[in-house]
Amino acid sequence: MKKSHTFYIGVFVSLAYSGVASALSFETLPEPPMDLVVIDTPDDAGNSVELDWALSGTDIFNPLIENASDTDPSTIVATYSIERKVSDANGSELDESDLNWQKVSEAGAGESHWTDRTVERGWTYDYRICSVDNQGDSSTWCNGEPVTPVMQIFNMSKAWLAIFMLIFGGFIAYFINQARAGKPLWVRKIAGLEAIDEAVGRATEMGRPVLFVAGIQDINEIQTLAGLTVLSRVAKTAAEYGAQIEVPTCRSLVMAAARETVEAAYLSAGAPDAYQPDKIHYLTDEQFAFVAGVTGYMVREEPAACIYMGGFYAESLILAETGNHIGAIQVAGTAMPSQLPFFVASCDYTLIGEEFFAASAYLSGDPLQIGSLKGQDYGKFFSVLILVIGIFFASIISLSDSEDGLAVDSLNYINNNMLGSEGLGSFGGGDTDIEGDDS
Amino acid sequence: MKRTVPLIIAIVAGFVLLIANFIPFAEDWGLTAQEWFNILAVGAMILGGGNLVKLHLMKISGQRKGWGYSVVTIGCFVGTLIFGLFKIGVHPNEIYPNVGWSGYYLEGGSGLWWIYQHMIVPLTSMMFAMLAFYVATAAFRAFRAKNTEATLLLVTAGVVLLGQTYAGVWLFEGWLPESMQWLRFDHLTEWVMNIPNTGGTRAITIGIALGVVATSLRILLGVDRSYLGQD
Amino acid sequence: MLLAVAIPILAKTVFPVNISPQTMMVFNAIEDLPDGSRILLSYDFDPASQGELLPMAQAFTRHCSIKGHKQYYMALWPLGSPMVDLSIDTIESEYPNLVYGEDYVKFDYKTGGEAVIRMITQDLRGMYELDSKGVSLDNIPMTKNIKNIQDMDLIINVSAGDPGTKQWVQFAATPFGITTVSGCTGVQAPQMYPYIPDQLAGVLGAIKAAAEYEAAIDEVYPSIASNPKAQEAKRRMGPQLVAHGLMVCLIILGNIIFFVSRKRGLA
Amino acid sequence: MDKSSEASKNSNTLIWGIIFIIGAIMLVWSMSTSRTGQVWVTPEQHAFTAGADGKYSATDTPSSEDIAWVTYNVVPDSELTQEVIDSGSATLSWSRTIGLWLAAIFTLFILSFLVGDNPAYKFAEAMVVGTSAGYVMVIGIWDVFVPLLLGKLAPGFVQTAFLPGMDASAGTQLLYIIPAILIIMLLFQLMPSGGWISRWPIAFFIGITAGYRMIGYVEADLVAQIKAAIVPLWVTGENGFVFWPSFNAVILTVATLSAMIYFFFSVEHKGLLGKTARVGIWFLMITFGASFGYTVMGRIALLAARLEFLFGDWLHFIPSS
Repeated sequence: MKKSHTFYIGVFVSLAYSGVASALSFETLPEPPMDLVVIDTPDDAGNSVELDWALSGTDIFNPLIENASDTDPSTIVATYSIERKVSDANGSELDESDLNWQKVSEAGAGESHWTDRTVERGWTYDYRICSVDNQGDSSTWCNGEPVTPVMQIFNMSKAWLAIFMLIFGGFIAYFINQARAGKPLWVRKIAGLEAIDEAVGRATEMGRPVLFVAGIQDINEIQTLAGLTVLSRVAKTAAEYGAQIEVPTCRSLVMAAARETVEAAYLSAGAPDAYQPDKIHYLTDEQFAFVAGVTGYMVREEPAACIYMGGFYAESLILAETGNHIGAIQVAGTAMPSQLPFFVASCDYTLIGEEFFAASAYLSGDPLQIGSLKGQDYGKFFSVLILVIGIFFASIISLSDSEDGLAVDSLNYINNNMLGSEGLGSFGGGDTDIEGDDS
Repeated sequence: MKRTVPLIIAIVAGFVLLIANFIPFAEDWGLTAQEWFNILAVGAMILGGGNLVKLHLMKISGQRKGWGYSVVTIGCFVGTLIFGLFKIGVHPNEIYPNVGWSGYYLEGGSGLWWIYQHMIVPLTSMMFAMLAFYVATAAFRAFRAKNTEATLLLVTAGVVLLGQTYAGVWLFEGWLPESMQWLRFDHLTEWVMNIPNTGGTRAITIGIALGVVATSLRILLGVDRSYLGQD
Repeated sequence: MLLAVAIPILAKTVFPVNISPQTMMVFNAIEDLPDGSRILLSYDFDPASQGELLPMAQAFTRHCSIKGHKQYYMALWPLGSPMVDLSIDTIESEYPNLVYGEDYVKFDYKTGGEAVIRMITQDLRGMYELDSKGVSLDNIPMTKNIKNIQDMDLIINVSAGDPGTKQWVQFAATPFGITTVSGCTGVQAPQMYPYIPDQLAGVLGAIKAAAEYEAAIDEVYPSIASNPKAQEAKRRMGPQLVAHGLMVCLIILGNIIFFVSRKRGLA
Repeated sequence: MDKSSEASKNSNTLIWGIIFIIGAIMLVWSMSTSRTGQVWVTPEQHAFTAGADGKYSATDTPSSEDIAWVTYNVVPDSELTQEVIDSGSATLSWSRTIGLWLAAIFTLFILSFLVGDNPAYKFAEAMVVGTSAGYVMVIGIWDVFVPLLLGKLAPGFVQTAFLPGMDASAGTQLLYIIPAILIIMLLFQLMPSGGWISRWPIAFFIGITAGYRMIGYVEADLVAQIKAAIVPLWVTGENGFVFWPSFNAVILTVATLSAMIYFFFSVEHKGLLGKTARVGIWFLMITFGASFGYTVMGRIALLAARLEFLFGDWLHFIPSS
């Protein structure tokens, strides 16, 4: 309150001053901006400085002016000119020019903030600002206090982000450790896996082959690896039933890995002789050429079951459509959000996103995969918890229409400190008012 | 040496970037590492070109099926490279007309521009546009309301499809009372996008984010070493 | 499908456009900035997606030019650079009063994707020492005082995939609070909605939103309505209408056949 | 089965035959009435004269010592009248006309895939792969390799040869030898036996990616998303409780929470949890439906743009864009 009071007086005085000045001389000058506050930006490496000022009395964007149209048009502020000089260079050699006032920026009328990102850490700077009207006349200067940008040890505004990283990372690391130590971790059965068995079974009955596509990504992609894990299950079932399996791949490395996988599966099913390596073959790297090859095979051989597990792009649609055309049972799994709709609409069963990874973890029993899955689950649980607490407080506040109290403090802390950028701060501090977000 | 050094490189590089976010002192290290990363990405591009040539040369030398197309591919690759790298048909930069190689490699009328304009643009864009036809055939043959889930999906898709065009407005013009205007397909589409879609996508987004945290962490902790290869 | 798209193109049918609130959010994000604000336009798409995105990108360029905003162009896709050139051509031919280096500038393509975004949020010169004409950033009036893109008032991203809007949200909009709007392909658009309104100030989804955006500009700046090039997306809504109708009919027809044949199969 | 597929193949061929005949008639008709598929250009003179300070400036009256060249601008359809042609100011550009025809033919090659996989399509595809790989490499070298790496290691050379505007005063920056070495190591992957050497740069790549992705996803997709999802379920306006925004807030929250519960794998989906997960999958389906509609819209827009190219720029049925 006090600040704006003095500000009014300031405006008044400067208005009076400019009136006198314009009466005395022929030149009409804009009024200067006021209260230049210069601070070192908190939580940074000491490479920026924040400047704030109060708008000039002849700036038509100044909300304190009641009648903007009454302002003398020749004094209307067009821009603010900001100058800077170095008063202490911390021992470094300087150009002569840096020691004198130099224009560093220009802010438009109505702007009252600027961040100088061109400062050197540890040097001391002086700033001043003036307003300039459309004729190029400038007002008197408004000086700020000298400032020395310094580096902080830790970026406190990100303290909660660091805590969240530790929490989420901690869950995952803990469960990976548990799984590696041999602790059995329970994961629910994935419904889609039964559909795969069923599909392979039907193919056996009909005496037709099973087609398996592990996506079009390379071997280093996590979706391809998950696809290969599912392939191992498919191959094992096929070996047990005596069904024929066909695996075209889009990358040569995926072919090599798929051969190993299938061979191992046939071995464990006790049918190593039934394994035919040339049924697993590399077609081409090119997306559409690959699809042309696969769909050509589908139309010719009419496999009874088509299983797509991996990272797919636009070709998902073509594959699923052709499979549907030949009347095959189709099961798909991918984590590509944009391709899921097409699989869901045209396949008999689809493993959606994480479900696909969960299926792979479930099948492989690999401690890394199961541990991560479990850790992610706890991360999700934690997120839901914060979400529910936040929504609870937000609803309480709007239900009781209260403006302070425990609920408001809690919600403010969650929103501004934990999920915002105000650092650890103090609970109940600050008086930011909240508004309901209706989205 | 073959496995330990890369493992250390990956872990150190990852942690430098992590702490650069929280400790201002390390910011500069993070920037340097990223600059190298961006430069290295060019290496990956060159490697991609090299791999392409290698693959197709092998195909040609083995006279494997379709090797003729590999000749076309390599011919186009080398041709583009020559036109582009030697800036054939490019005039100097107007600010520095005395420096012959200062011009823009894609200047209108130059060799690379010709290849871009008359080969790359029509070929790549038509290839993608073909998907419109598959969408149409799939609509007729594959998208079936087999169960509740698929029905829900198809109904939403239909509403959104119509709501995206004037049809969504036109179908309801004239007979729908003012109080029922929210039923108009374009309004319904907006609601679907803003409410159920936002909620569903948000859940997927959070899930994927946790998945990325898990994968990244496994690399940073050195437990996932699949990128180091088998031997 | 071919005919459904071809006939309306040849017939040149144009349908009225209703502007949705979502499009207005994007429009206002640009409109409400004071004239001469600094805007970073990153065109992260290629010719393969230009059917969906080019009308939108051109509309962004025209809107920024009318408003006299300072436009900083860049591209994170190797084939995105020529897309920026198309916008520069538009500025040169339709807004000859704008001066290169004072009102608009173009940066070259750089490799690294999201790492480039991260880099320029800290240090623009670490990536772009020179503009695309080979002039040092220190000698260009509009870049002289720019340290990094935190100095920008708005980021406009036209995106067809990765790197694209998601990466701009993750590495520029969220950590540094730079206001960002996006125009993206139909495939991506639904995935961007959770970011609205805090992380993204608005999103234009494919050609429909582009048509609405064109209409919004027309309404406020009627002078542009006579420019046929500024009406491209609206014109495309004709084929779009017929094709969407056809799609819905095909789905319904397919399902009728499906149910009829299933009933017969059961009986 | 064979018979029906053969029949459908025959009818397909018939349909395509008709389309091609119609297309050919339209083409002939169009060529006879207008300048279909022709590109006309006007020359533009550029000349630069050296000033006393060694800087060049554009001049309209070039002398023999000046640097000069000619570029050509395309004449738009609307300005291409008989008078312009007769006056000789516009000339037919053969390279651009051939280019336009090639572009149109390549477009049709790709379109021919609708009939089935065929040599024309395969040829076009082989070209796409070659030219785009070449193009990407050219761009990478001129836009990144030269200014960011070569420019740091050999600034003097780069400045005189390619980028006169560059500041070479800092001299060679030896630190950049490290990324240069990493690139060379990466290229060892092309060798049959040196593959392990490329693991160093790949490890660097993977480590950096893991580092920044982790932060980016936690900050933008986890923390900020949770924040965005916190909305009051009870929305009040000026006159107290308002129904629709509250309803929307409830639906939004239910959608988010139930879909998240669907992705819980540590608990069996039974009882209340099972029902919630079921609601979750419904919301996911609506999400996918919306995504489906948007994707279809995008795909059709792509086709419309290509047909506009064929009908406009090439055949001149409609004003070219």
